[in-house]
Amino acid sequence: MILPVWTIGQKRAAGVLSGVIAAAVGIALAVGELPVRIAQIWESVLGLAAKKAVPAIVMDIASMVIQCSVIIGFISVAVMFMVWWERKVSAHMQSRLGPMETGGWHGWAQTIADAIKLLLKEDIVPEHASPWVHFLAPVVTFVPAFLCYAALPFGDKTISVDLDVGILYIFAISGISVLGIIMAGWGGGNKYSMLGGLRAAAQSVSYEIPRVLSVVPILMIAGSMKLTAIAAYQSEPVSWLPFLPKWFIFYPFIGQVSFLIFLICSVAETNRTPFDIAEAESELVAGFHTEYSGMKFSFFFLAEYAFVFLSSGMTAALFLGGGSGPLLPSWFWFLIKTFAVVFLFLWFRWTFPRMRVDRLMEFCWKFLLPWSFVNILVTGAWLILR
Amino acid sequence: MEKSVLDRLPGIALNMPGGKVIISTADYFINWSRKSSIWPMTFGLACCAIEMMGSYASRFDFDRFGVIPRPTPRQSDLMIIAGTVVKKMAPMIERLYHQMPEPRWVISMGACANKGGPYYDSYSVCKGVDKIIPVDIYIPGCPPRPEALQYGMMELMKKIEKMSIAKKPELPPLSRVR
Amino acid sequence: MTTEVIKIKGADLQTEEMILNLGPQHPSTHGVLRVILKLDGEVIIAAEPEVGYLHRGTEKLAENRTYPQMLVISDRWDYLSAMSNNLVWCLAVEKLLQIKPPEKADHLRVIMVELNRIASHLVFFGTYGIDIGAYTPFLHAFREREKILDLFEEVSGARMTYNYIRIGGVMADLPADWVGKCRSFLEWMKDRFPEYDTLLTGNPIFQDRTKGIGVLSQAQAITYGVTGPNLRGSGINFDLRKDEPYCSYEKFKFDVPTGANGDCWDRYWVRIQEMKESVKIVEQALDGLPAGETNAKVPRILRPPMGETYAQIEAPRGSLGIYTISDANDKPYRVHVRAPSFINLTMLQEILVGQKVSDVVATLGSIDIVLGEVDR
Amino acid sequence: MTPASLFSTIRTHISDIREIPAPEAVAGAPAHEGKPYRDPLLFVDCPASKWLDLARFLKEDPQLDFDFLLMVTAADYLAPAPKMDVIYLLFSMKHRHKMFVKLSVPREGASVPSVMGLWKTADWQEREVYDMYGIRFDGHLNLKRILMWDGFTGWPMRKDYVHIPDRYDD
Repeated sequence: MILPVWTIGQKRAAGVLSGVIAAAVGIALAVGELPVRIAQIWESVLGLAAKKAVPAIVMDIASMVIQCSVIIGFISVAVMFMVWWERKVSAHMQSRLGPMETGGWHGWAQTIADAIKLLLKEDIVPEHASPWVHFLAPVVTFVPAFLCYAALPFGDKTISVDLDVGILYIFAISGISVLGIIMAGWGGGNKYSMLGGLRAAAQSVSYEIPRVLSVVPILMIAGSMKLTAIAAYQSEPVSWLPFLPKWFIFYPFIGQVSFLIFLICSVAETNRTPFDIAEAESELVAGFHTEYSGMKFSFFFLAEYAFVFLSSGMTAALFLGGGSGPLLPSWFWFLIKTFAVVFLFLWFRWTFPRMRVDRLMEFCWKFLLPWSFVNILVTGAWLILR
Repeated sequence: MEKSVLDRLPGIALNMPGGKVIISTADYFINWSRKSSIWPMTFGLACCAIEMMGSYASRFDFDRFGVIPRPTPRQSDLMIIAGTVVKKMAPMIERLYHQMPEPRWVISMGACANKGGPYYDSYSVCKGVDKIIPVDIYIPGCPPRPEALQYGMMELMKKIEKMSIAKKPELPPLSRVR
Repeated sequence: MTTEVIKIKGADLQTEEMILNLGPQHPSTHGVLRVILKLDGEVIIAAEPEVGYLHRGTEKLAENRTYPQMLVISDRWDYLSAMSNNLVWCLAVEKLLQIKPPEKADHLRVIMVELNRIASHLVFFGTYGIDIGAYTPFLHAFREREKILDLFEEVSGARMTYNYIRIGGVMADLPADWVGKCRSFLEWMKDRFPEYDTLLTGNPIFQDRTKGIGVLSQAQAITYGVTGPNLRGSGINFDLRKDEPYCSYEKFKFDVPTGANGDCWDRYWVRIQEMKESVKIVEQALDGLPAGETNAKVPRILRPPMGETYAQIEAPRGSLGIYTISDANDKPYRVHVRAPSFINLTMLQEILVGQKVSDVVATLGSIDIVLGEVDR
Repeated sequence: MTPASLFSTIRTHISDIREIPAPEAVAGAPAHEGKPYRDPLLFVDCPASKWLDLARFLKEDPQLDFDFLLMVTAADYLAPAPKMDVIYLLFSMKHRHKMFVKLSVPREGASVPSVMGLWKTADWQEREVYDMYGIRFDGHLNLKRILMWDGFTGWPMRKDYVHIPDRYDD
């Protein structure tokens, strides 16, 4: 097999790509376990503050404010990157180039231009829309997306609020955003968006159950709902196979089934393509956000990508041993795994057609749900017999 | 309707000493963002629509300039009239134009949309879309090649670059002979 | 399988129907078609397509255009296959003039019409993928279509409105290396078909969305006068290229794909197989390309004798027919275009009853209409 | 079946239809026109009142079996005598033969029985003839304009149609 001769363009692109990867790995190594060190610095600051008799409540508020701003900053940058990344990945999958002109090399500033333009658009409230519902819908969709990141472990000790019921908290809060979609559907006063909203309600409610049930075996094995505990449980290598890390995905039957069900249901929760019947472009014009223009539309846009990042982050934390990995610091490993799963989401979107509403419900209730019960049964049996 | 910050900015900034600089830099960034992310509406009428689809496809990829077609008028800021404007369709086009949010532009693509094209003597064709909505860019050709459409988009970007928040953009006049 | 609406007997649940406009501007109506749907939840009770949003009155214009000028108007009926429109107009006028184009012109016409059929079915394949929700097939189909448009541009100078087939023959002979380029395109196209099968045809979600949806029985197809791939999808083997061979189609060996039970899947599958057949036809036509000049002798100012004629060909969307009455003037007295898309669309109001909203898009896409031809 | 035998079988059932002869060369016609041409098919003229049972016979008779209505259109004549022709082109899927039926109707207030019951394709084609020529089709379930907008007055395809320019025209 003769080695394919690369064109100049491919050589240049390969060079740039390897340069970017080398730079990223270099930064990661240089930074090392930075979040852990920051925690130590913060302890010393607290000690100093205690000497100066600064009331503890002020320090708590300060730490909370810093953590919130770091998370919100990181998420908006990640979402900006993911929007650009999706357009580039989908373009190259479709043998075309994607954004090239905006902001120099491969249009990196494309999402920034989109965001500024959307902020400056006229804000239209349709005449026969109910104004308050129309106004609140993007807020109710957008805020839960950011609340969930409080309990997401970005690495060994880099988690802002280490809840004992981390997983339950994330599932509960991410359930609220469906309410926003239904409000958007009804608030817009448009028949298409109402259809889209009702479809989103039915879909999210039914896919929430197998999603939660697919995580139950992990809780049974790891023994706790704390995400950091689960991550820690997955970090030591398997006893009889030293090089294989004890990630849940490698558990013979239980790991694969729950991973697949969780992945499918996460795609359904975020309304992405095999299940994007809520904003089905070819049937319902633009689904629930038909009547939204400018900034309110960008809220829906950001909420969708924030949920995609959240779901892939949870997949990485629960199944791929978030943060555990040789050599590189834990937060860097977590980002690599999360973006790998995000790539999977993008990949689904540009290859699969859309399922029909009732077939989609049937798939959930008659296929995913029974399999998640079987999975729990097998885990129980395995735990007893072990 | 109450004036937003952007509407009041020129008034305040201009009578400050360095006001001109603020306005021009604000103009630069606003126009740059509007220019590099124009979202047209998926709205094809006739044969020019196939050439428009061709320009979204792989060879003449419109996405290189940040142009993605949006299905609903609410989220689009450009309407490409690609095809023959028939009198039965004219009221719909007017309604769609008025549903689009404010900084909006119109490209009339093809001879039919410009002046009725090969159907100049037909009883049911509107002789030019500028009879019903203000048009910014006219693209000749029947159908114009995808490169022509993209050149028209470049012209629209030049027109957007010249806009300023200080003066209200005046709409091109409707051509009403009768 | 149409899902019947289960009415809860005796319940006082008051649900009234909703009128939904699949309006003139909609991403998947392939142009400016409006379907007024009466919905009960997601199930459709009644559907009434409304056309005329692209009616340019070409039949009235024909009455003050000379015969060669009508070619320009004919390009814009079914703007995805302009070669077929030119061909049917030229056949009608040649019948009136009682002249026969030379052997080579027939071969060139067959090559161009079949290449145009591939291009038109590629657009169907791409837009049908978008209707069902997969965006990537559209881009790949248009990549192949651009290669065909390059070939047409070399021959006729235009991408979509060719005027290549003229009354009495063709515009000009092939450029020098055109046959080589055409053969390389055919080779490229042959190994694209397995790629399409893996991308869309073999996709279980796609099959689930199209199998058993929008079933058109053979009796319905005949009473609705449906022709073309929609008719063959229902299992009736009727192809004008075989039944009434025009411009030397009888010389080429190709078979006519027919579906089994007339649902969206069969109509889609028939069109994909037709593309493969067209590749075969173009190859045979290229091999047997005779020498000789490409135009019959046609008078400068065309004045066909009195009379009327009906010429029809197998266009990509069905049997496209032209009925012309001439009164020995240089302008036709009356021209009527039997547009296959206009007639195939009539069946929509019966098939859609009982389906879901997402099936409307699948069924409408599978009928593959072009609004320029529906409204003329 | 050849046009002649076709005509004879129809004649036996429905008496008062007339075969339209093919046009011969007019004596004074200039030389280069050549012989007038018409498709070698059967052209039958039938009075509007008899059309429905002729149509039913053509469709149901096993020997003829015209189950496919290819085309419905009309033509407007002013010159020799002001009349309008409604033209039907029938085709048989089984026997693969074709036939034209012409109904000549007066230009004002003409009405023709609708064959929508026999061939469903006639639904839209008759609506188009009504929209363009103003010929009413009795028994049509949904006879309203199909190509022009509802508020349009006048019948565009008639030879004597005068177009009143409105705000969309130059």
